Amino acid sequence: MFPAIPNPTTEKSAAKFGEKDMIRRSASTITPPAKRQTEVAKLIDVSKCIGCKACQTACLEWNQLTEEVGVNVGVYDNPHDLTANSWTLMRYTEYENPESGNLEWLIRKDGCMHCEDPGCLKACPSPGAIVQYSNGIVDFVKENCIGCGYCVKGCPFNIPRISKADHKAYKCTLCSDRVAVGQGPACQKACPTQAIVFGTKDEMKAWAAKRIADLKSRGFDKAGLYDPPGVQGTHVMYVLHHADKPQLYAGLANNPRISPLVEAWKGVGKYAGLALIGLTAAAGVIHHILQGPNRVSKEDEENAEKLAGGKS
Amino acid sequence: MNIEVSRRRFLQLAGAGAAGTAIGALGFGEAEAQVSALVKPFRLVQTKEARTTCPYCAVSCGMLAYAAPSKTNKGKLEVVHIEGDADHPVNRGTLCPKGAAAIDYIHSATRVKTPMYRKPGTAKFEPVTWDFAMERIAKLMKDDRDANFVEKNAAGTTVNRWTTTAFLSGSSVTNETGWVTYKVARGLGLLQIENQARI
Amino acid sequence: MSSLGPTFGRGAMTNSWTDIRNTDLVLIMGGNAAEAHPCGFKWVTEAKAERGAKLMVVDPRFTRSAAVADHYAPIRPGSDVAFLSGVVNYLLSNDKIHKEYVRHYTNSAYLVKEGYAFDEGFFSGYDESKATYDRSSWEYEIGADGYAVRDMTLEHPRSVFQLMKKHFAPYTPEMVARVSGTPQDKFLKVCDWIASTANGERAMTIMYALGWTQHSHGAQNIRTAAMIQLLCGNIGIPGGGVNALRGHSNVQGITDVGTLTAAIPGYLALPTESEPTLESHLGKRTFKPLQANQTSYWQNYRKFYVSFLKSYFGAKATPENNFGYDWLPKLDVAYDCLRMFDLINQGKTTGLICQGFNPLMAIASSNKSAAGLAKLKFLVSIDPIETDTARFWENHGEFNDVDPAKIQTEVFMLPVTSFAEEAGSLTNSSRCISWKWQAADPYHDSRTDVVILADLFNRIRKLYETQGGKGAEPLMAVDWSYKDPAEPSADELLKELNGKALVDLKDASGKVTRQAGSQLASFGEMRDDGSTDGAMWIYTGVYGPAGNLSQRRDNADPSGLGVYGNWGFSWPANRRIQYNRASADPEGKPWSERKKFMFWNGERWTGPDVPDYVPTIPPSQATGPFIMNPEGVSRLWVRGLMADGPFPVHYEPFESPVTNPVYPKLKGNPAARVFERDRASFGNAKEFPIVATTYRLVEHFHYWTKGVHMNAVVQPEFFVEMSEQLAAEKGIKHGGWVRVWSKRGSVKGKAVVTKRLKPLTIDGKTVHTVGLPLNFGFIGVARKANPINGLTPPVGDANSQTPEYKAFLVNVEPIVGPVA
Amino acid sequence: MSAHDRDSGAHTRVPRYSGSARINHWIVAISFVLLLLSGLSLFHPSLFWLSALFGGGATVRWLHPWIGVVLVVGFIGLFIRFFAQNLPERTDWVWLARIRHVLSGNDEYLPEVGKYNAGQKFVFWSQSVLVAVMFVTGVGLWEPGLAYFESLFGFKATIDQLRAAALIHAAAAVLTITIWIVHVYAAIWVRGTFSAMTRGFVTGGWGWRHHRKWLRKEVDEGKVERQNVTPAE
Repeated sequence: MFPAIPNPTTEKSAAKFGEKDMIRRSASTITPPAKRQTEVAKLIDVSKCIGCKACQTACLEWNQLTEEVGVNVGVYDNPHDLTANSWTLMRYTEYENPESGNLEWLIRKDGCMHCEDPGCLKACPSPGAIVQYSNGIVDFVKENCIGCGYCVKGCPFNIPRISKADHKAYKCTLCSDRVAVGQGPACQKACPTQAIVFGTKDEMKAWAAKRIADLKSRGFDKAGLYDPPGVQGTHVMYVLHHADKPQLYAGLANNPRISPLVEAWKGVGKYAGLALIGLTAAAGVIHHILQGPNRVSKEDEENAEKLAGGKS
Repeated sequence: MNIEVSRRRFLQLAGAGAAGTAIGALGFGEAEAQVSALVKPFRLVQTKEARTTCPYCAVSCGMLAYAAPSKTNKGKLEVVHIEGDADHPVNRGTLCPKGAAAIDYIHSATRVKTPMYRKPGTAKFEPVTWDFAMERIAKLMKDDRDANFVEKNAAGTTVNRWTTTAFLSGSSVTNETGWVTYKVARGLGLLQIENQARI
Repeated sequence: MSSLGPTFGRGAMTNSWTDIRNTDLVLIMGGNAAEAHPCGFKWVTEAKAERGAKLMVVDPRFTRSAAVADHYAPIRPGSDVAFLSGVVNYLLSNDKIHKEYVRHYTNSAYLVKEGYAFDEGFFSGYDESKATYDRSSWEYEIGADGYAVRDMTLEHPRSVFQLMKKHFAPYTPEMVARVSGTPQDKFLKVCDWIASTANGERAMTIMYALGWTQHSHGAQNIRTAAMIQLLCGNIGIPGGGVNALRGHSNVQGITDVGTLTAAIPGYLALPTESEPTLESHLGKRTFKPLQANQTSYWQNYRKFYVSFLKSYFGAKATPENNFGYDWLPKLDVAYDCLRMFDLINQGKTTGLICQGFNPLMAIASSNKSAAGLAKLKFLVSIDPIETDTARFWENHGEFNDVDPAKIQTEVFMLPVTSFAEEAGSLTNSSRCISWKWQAADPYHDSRTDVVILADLFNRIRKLYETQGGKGAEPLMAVDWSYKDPAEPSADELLKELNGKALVDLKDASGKVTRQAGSQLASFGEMRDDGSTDGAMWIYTGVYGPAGNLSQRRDNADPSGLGVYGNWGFSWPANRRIQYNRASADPEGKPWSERKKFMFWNGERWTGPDVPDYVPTIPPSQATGPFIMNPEGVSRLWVRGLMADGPFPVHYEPFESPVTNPVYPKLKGNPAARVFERDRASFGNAKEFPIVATTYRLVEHFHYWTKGVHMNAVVQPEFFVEMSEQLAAEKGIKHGGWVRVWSKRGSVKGKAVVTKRLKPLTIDGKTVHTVGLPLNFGFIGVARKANPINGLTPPVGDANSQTPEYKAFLVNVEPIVGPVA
Repeated sequence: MSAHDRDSGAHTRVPRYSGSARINHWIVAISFVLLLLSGLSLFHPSLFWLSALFGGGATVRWLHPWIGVVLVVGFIGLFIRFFAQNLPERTDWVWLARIRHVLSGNDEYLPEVGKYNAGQKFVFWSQSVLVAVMFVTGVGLWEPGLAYFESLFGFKATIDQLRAAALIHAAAAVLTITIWIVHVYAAIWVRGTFSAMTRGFVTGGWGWRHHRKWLRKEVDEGKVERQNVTPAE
């Protein structure tokens, strides 16, 4: 059993991280702190998950979110997608394993992965609306959010959602308010089977290794850790029985990276675009300097008058 | 970032005292005034913690309930958050989707707030006083008991039973409530007493 | 519970939640622990992760328990006895049993008396006209010494062991496949894994719940499982046991307290009218040992009974008036909930009080219940939330189509405090009593149950005092001398349950062992002369001289075996694993180092737990580990203790798609509880070819959480689960609307078409199963639905009277959904 | 009238755009500039300060799409008005082949041009396409708007489509701005052009020099007005 994090205190205590620990800030250039905090991570062991949705209700409860009562559409996934109020969601996949002939019910808790290289932050045009702390938490700052939705497109996992009520972007905060006082996220605390554990990223990797060894002993040869290098690793990681096929798990990205489209848009595109605009304008100026204005001459007017005169 | 991972061994008799202590002494005003620039302030600061038990299944998970003065029910403490008790040996701080949402049970839209009475043949409940409700129920029960109580059966054996009123007892009430229920129901001579154990 | 008692002596979860971590193999069958008890299920995942334990799930549906299992085997609802009997046959015919355990700790060596017989599915003594058995032939042969005769070689043809071999022989893997639809390879894998624990080295735990109890032969399902565990030697050892995962947070405690028709707290019996005197009642129950040197703990029945009467009637209970025995109501018949609702439906019961109970939803055949409720004179609902029952008279369109004007019932809804607004103790499924503290003030005008019931009781007594009336004497005799009669405190009440010395208690030498007024430390101190009280002997010790032990919160676990001996208080006597003497061999040595638990250290029994045994009895006395039973051993063959037979038999559900393939003459459990009036309400396989089973979802708790917003969010609406094959056959679309109907009622909902349900081949014929979650109704914030028990049949188990919710027949069709 | 007109001694003027066409054009033009400013503020962090012109990023977020809608509606008006005159002709290819002379201002080496030359037609058609593209992709980026269009047309955009939309919207924006610069510059460089969109008239000489075929047609239709007096501005 992964040791339980002690119960919270109701005494006031200093936050363990804050503004000074910011390493990235959207649409801003900042100087990161000299020393990074120990990186934290949440490990989701899909092989231990019973799909009970305790993480979902714990998330709603702690974050005081009110989600709508929906309908059943023939599946267990409710709500049907992440929303501005549902920051985490169980996604269920029925998979008939062709090798073993067994049915497998793959249940993945979806939510923000807290990427080391966050696409949302990269896409965000609003200074300080998205921040990344040196412990790895990527958080949205409501006050600075303009609700443009670029983070949604920037995210390689399609996680943020824009609220219809206040037009701000929302996603899992990794319960930054809990982590700041030494607690784990609400979902982690609730998870009945410890399919979600929380600690330093190194601890989580070591714990995952133990889980993977157990899965391999049960015939899941391809069991492994999902900590995708395409986004330089994540602070929410999965243990998967079929780490070679992440897409089995309700379309988890096989090799997530910030979409080349987004990279093009927010990387080279920005500069190329501005350059093209600038060059065009410059060309006009140069052309004007070299060529001078294209004036209508007296003869032109006379010819016109003549033409008009001849006809009228 | 320092996560204390050692398991805390808890002292016996460590629950909080009874509810209803002076609310002002808890200093909520200060907590509300505190505004943090980026990371939200921890919302359990200066709430009152009590160790309770989940009302749902028979794992009977240990819960921590945090209470603060109610905004809608003036002068009363109400639960503002519930999470698992990490010291509890069975659930170790975890809760299932029901336990983790138990606060919505307390504040359920269908929670009964005041005694309600439905007159025969009418189509609605109306609020009544406790006194009216209890007096009326006592009267209805006494009338039925007087009419149907059997002191001796046909064979002349003393049987002291009342078989025309039934009592379905809850299985999520405390043992102490169960005992009072037993005493009252059996004391009246009821035989039709059941709980959820059978179903 | 009515099967574990006859087998082991006590009817409760044998081991504890935390003990599950010690197991090597888990069988989840007749339950769905991951969904119904997620936080207890954690210990299964823990055993898997830390010990390499394997998990097997046998279920009609591929559940969320199956999602994390190492092996899943499908089964047809209602065929569990056949499956488990197949396992028994496998163990016996392949000689894969824990021989020494079976020889010494079970009644395998006992000889059954001449006259006992089993033929074509019927045991000797069946009376078809009464649909009951005369159980007199189901007894041991008694020797000249007054003890039961044994053959320790187990060779005697009338030994339980030989009878058992013969009895289970028909249940071959082929037969199991025919009856249960389980493919042979999947079945044999289960057998093989179970057999791997039939030694002292490895342990298996069985976790079950209502998937086994809610059948017309529910108790026999559990009996068969208990037999498997005994054959493997898995009772009384860490990581073993037959673990009944109970439903409500205090259903164990409330069962202990005995708010049941025929109970007195602590599993004592309410007298029947055939027991006119205290002696006539006690005489039948003070069991003498059936073997030399046996504990036969029920010999102390009278001490517990008298102590109860002293608590109940207080000073008014005297030796002269038989401690008030006459005042107790006497049963003419047991009024279980099916009978209760039959009487309500007949208009014979005129008043109903529901305390945290929603019978319109919970009792089988809701239409019958609804018609009954409308005949009541008054209905009182004492519940924190509104129930469908409390609003049964209200029109909710197609979901509750009634005319309020025609319903003359007076209805009261009394607001009661929620769990967080009161203090007191609860007993979890593994018998551990722990205290909860009040967290908040009562919500609005709500009051605690105790205040409401005390108020009611005091008012009624006052009416009798002032106006007089029938039966006033027994009513006034009940002791109510609480400090505040209007509000007895939880502390006072738990003390009353525990019991105290009423006079100075002295030992044989005359030394005072317990002063008058002092709380009792153990039920061993109880006396039958009225010098002690104590409302519930099994809880004695929880509030002894050392204080309220249910408040203990020391979670130290020095043995590392998940015992937690100083957390709360586990009845009886703070024992965490029942029958734990069986964790050692007859010489008192652990069966193996790996399974070391309780053992004889040369002077006494010791180990991490409290011995479930007299700690000073040496192994040489051959006192059996099952101290409640007069045999001292557990029972593979339960004598006359069960209504439908001493051995399990495969009975088809009352509504079944096939004729019983094992015993074609049997039509359902011959001793099951059916009211004659209800016989017409059973459907046949021609009209209703599809098997249905009901269950709860992990997102909901029974009928409570449909009123809980967050739970309604994560599972908002009733649905019907079915296989892709059935959907294709019926032209049902994934997510489309369907109607499901039985002979008794009809419901509609969305179709969840899934690979997790597969048609099975039963006796050569394709049988489909649909799954119906039960958590929805017409009151609450989740989407409205018809009560699912509108479909279920009014038939009860022969022993527990539990209705058959888990296997019945329906038909299904696609429909056009309501415009919404 | 500009100094240039006076210098050239124009005595004829030709109506080029009606009042409604000019209003239409300026609605589009103003929308365009607002879109450009608001769009650029979200395009690159170094331009985020532009959002202050609108009252902050959040305002930009909701305002930009609505301005876009205004532009699209306006542009449709322009399109309907002008598309017939922007249909390609054979002479356009000659004009394009002689683009060197165009850039040098040697109009005399160019074929006679109708109301629009090939360059103007290029601007017209490319902006028409780009406006359409910007609109469709813009809807993809428009949070509340997207949901409306999705329910209107009964589809659900995938996240990859939305990502592509973001890229295409940005790329199209760059192109449209570039072409807009060409358009504005051409109006500046070719003196005498502005009055077409301000007062609605050009001088006959302007027509003779740049759009002689059009001028001939206007003359034939008797639309050319004589001006005997030098305007007094």
